[in-house]
Amino acid sequence: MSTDTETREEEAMTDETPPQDGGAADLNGIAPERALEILREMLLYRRFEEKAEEAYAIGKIGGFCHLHIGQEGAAAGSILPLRGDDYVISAYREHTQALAKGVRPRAVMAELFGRRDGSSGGKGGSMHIFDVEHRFMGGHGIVGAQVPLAAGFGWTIRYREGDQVVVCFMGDAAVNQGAFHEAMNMAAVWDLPVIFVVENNAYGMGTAFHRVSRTEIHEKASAYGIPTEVVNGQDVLETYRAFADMIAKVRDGGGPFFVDLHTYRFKGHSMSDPVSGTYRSKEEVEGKIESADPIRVLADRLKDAGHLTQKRLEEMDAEAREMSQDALEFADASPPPDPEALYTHVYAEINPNGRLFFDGLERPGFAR
Amino acid sequence: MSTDTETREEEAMTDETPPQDGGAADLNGIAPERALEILREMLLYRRFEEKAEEAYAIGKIGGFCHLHIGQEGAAAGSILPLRGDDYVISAYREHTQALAKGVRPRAVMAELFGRRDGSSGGKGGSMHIFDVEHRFMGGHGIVGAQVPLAAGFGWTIRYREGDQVVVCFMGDAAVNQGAFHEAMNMAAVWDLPVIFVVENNAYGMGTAFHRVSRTEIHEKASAYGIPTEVVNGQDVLETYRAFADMIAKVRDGGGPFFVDLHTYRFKGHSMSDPVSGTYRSKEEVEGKIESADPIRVLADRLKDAGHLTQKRLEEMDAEAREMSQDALEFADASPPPDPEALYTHVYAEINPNGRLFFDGLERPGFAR
Amino acid sequence: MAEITYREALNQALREEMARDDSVFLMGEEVAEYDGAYKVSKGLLDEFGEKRVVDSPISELGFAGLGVGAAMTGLRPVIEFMTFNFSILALDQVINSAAKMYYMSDGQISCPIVFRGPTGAALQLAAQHSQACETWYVHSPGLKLVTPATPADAKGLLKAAIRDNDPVAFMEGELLYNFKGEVPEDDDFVIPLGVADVKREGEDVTILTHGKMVHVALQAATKLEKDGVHAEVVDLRSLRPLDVDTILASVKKTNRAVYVEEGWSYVGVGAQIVSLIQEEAFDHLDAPLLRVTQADVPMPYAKNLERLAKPSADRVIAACNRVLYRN
Amino acid sequence: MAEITYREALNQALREEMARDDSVFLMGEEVAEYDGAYKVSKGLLDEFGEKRVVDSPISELGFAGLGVGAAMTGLRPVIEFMTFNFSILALDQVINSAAKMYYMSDGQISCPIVFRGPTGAALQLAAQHSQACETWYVHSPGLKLVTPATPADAKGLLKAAIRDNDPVAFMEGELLYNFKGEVPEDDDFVIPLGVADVKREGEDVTILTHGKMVHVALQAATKLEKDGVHAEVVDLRSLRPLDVDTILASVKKTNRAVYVEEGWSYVGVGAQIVSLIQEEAFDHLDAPLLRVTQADVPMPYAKNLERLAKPSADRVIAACNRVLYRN
Ligand SMILES: Cc1ncc(C[n+]2csc(CCOP(=O)(O)OP(=O)(O)O)c2C)c(N)n1
Ligand SMILES: Cc1ncc(C[n+]2csc(CCOP(=O)(O)OP(=O)(O)O)c2C)c(N)n1
Ligand SMILES: [Mg+2]
Ligand SMILES: [Mg+2]
Repeated sequence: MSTDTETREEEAMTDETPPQDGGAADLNGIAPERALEILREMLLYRRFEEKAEEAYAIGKIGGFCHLHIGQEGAAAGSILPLRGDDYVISAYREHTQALAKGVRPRAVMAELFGRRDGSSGGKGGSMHIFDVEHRFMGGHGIVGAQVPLAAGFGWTIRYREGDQVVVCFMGDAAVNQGAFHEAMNMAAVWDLPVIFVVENNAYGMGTAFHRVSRTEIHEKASAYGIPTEVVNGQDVLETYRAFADMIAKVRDGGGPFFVDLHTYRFKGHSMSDPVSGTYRSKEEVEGKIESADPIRVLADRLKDAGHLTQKRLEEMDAEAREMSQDALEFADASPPPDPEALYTHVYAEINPNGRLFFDGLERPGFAR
Repeated sequence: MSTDTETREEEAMTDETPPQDGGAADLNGIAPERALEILREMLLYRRFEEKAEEAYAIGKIGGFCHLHIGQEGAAAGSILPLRGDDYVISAYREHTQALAKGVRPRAVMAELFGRRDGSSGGKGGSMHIFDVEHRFMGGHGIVGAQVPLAAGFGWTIRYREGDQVVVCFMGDAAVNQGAFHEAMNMAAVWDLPVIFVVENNAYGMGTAFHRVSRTEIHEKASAYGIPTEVVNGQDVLETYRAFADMIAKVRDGGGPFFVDLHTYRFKGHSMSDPVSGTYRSKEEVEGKIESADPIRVLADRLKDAGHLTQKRLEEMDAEAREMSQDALEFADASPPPDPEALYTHVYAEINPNGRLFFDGLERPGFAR
Repeated sequence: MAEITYREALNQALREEMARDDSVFLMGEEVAEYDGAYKVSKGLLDEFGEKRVVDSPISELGFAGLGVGAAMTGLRPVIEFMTFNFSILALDQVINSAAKMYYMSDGQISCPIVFRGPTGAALQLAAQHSQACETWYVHSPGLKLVTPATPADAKGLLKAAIRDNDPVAFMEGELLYNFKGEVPEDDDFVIPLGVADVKREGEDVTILTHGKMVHVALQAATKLEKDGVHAEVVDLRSLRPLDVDTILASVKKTNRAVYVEEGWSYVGVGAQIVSLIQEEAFDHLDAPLLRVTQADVPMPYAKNLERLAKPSADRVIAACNRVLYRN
Repeated sequence: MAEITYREALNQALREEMARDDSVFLMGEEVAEYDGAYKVSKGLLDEFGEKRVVDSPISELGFAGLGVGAAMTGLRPVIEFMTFNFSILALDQVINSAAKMYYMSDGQISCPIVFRGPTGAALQLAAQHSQACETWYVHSPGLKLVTPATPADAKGLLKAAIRDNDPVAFMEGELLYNFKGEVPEDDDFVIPLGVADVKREGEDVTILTHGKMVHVALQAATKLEKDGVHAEVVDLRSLRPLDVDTILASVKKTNRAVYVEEGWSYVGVGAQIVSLIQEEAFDHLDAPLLRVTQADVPMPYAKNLERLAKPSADRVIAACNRVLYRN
């Protein structure tokens, strides 16, 4: 959640040259302090979304709301190694990714509430979190549509000869979209600095991936010649290590990468969908929660390596709950957008001549 | 060009069990008589399109006209092994494919002329040849759009538990379309009886394939798990053999295939484009015409194997020229469509209630 | 007559037509195992099996095209778009393949296919999930477009759409699925395309509309009644074919009309209807024809903004008062 | 002033804007090595290099989306569609990404991108290559749409479109590329969006139109002149923003108008303009507003049928005579 470019830069450095002391060796070469920060982050994501869940239940949040609970390792491990000026873009299951990129919990929660202080002023909602200051580029609702956009970010970086990296998230079901195919091919042809990440949670809504594909996710980049990695997203340190290394390569001009990031959704597809049902059994879900909760996995590794006590864990968790509660209260206290906001930001340029709006509605302060 | 289902069926059989006599061994296991028929076919395609070229030059044919000259082996080798009730669908470079599937030369030429006796009554033109009797399903102008349609034909066959096969042609540039990707995936998931054939002539208009892809055509099906074959389309017997075998497998439920069919376009992209230029050199084109003319290649093989004399070849060629001339004269004599035809066949069902047309034009014989 | 929901009415129509004609099949995202994202296809997988009720990958362009290919070769596909918002990805196959196939082939190949799903906004789904897609579908000849507002219309019109020999876009409403109404039980209850329905009679002003907005129009008419204004509410039901006679008859009676639609104004359906009325009933008009549409903005998420963006009964009443020169 | 072709005018506009602003680049099929399918980008590769003049794969949805992403991050892409017919494949990125980004992000991310290429029919290109795509692009707020008819307008408006901070669809005409006309040589010749141009003055009837049809309208006006009818031809030039003042001023002068467009009638651009005029100039109309459009059929290939399908000067004249109650 840190937003300071320099810090992140240093962090990235550290990651590339892991200290050999302090049991880093047991932690995929990640410094214990850093591993503890990662734990703190994931606790925040979890508690934050639990708050969102409560708020949705009592109607404070509306529309679709897709929780990331169970997939926090995928977000923390892939985004925390990035620099502040790197880009992240995602689909509609993006709350925790926004937090990971540095968007303030208050701004995200207020957006879920549809309030004035939300990251998109309440206009975007759960599926459209944007924060350009932190280079979090949304929040997109059309499955697969963010993939060509990510290629475009990479295009700009190459065009401007920058060294930023783009991380583009999509779900496993998105690989069956033409947009994915066209964008992957262009990214390969033009060596774009983009890491295409499939958060492979094995299901698209109620459809198991193997029912809509004869091959595995990690085979989907073979037609483009993009190097592919398979990563266990439920082990955040493994994920962090893999991404820190990939990011370094892409930053040095290593071109695009494709990642089959194995993870699992602990909740329903959206708040209005069942957690389990015909498409996956209660047992399957419970088994995963039991064996592959990314927070538990990390906590255990840190405990085993002697870097974490149960007491410290509970303190950290309490802080996460506090921050989430704070975000909730902030959001709840934030007023709804001004009615005038309905008409703002449709066009970036209101041309002095001609009419742009045809609904016949009065636009306070908008000639046209 | 034979249109008799039975004959074609037998032919297919023959292909599956090649006679060991008559030097068939030298001819990829294809009976000499059959090889001669194939030669006759290709001569027709060539002479037919040369006539079209002349007609275009003097304005008898308008719009876009994409010649297949140089690629006749790809059409003959892949379509002649089919049965009359098998389906063929293609893009806009489809004249010879239509002839191969049995569409009458007169009907195709009249369509190019935009006349009443054309296969689409003059409404479709060069890019939209349709002949449902011969299961030639067009003739499509949007690059890649025919690929999902072909999957749909395969779907119907599976749905009706038929044993027909679909051959779907596309150009090398079409593999970069999302429609290709989505259709290939579905064909694999549902085991559809479709052979997806890329007529790989190395260029999409003025763009060399390697400029828009990091991988080869034959790698494009790997993400779907569809078996792939690479075939030399300039050697029609090799092509025929490969397709006869594939068709038999697909007919027996072997599911979809993907073919990287190497060929070469001897003319410009369309009649309005240069044969060579910045994108390919005059030398390259002349070299190919010299070394890889599918008609010459076949004629030489037949001569070497003692099944063809120069005299016989010239007789066959004369017949082909005659048929093409006949088609040309027929087309030229065919009247333009009736003005009323403008309004026919917009809808298959003119509902008794309500208005379907809003242009305010008088429709002789069309209440609405 | 039985009172059932719009969702059940659609489900019955699908079930009956699939039972009646084995060339009819349903394909789309989540339509089989999941019973449909909005449960419209509940139970159909069990009844007809996975050959005829098919879960597709998320490949709108691909499965729309596959459906067109199946229709070209003799089947009658019903392609469900989870919502029409996503169908913009498939528009090429709808416009360039489905709508033109019969003409390009000079009548050799027809394309009897139904594209169905919800159009327009639900509640707080924001900009990308709240579009009314009528304009993109109705512009092109070769296509038909149907927009039922009630359970009875949903059932009768879906059966007609499936039996029609042309490509038909069938646009439902997420907020209508739970709406209840009387529906004839007769197995052959079919409502022909191209017949508008006067949902409420009146002689002072005509409110023309389609789909979800029929209910907003009826609310407005009820309120206007209290003011002594008798509004006639004409539900077009099918936008192409379009029941021009009923539209003109009503306008010639009231001499004034307002078009209400969920979508945007510029080249909205109302623009066409207004253009048609002023051309064919010019001398009968006592006031300009007005339109009530969504605000000219992408749909915002915030509840208060979304409410402001959508056409409301109050805005319809205001428009009616304007054409009646009342205030 | 120099007389150049519409093609050269576009080429100059691209060259000048690329020289002026290094964030401008051109991407599309065959735009670089091939100089463009219609040679609009002739010489630009040599002048600006392959970094800024880029041949794309045939991936309309993909490169339109890539362009939007580049615009979101500070560049000013000019995306060429070889023709707008193919852009239907890209419409999702235009409508759901480009047009909505600024609103969904509450003004954080603008999208200064130009989508350009020919729209409408050329000669005998048949159903899939002859569509006027205005309706699909103009319906959605967040987009702007420009349709130049002359070399001067092509140059001045393309420069304005590239400098505009919103997504702009810029629709040209294949049959216009060789059309010659006077164009100011001034490097800063920019025509602001939203200003219509009265291409011919008259007081008897207003012919409203845009794009290629401007020339058909002018032909009709010339013929009408011989009959003593003085038609005013108003070229809207930009459909969104729309110069409503000029439209209304002309109609209030002539009291009658005809809209001529290349595309289909149902929810065509003309429907919107008619709806707007009758609402805002109702009392000034002495006759119904009429429209001349393409026949309601997919474009046929045969020369004679294609000619019948397209709007002609004679059909425009007939419509003018009708609104003038002459025969
Ligand atoms: C183009 C498109 N089609 C359909 C939908 C509806 N939809 C939203 S999410 C979803 C499933 C996506 O699954 P996946 O890509 O695996 O992501 P996950 O939800 O598992 O994170 C579907 C079908 C959509 N938003 N966009
Ligand atoms: C979607 C789409 N984009 C662009 C075009 C214009 N176009 C027609 S043919 C062509 C090149 C296709 O090349 P290829 O697929 O290799 O087939 P070939 O012409 O070599 O047979 C292009 C770009 C089109 N018809 N459709
Ligand atoms: Mg998933
Ligand atoms: Mg090619």
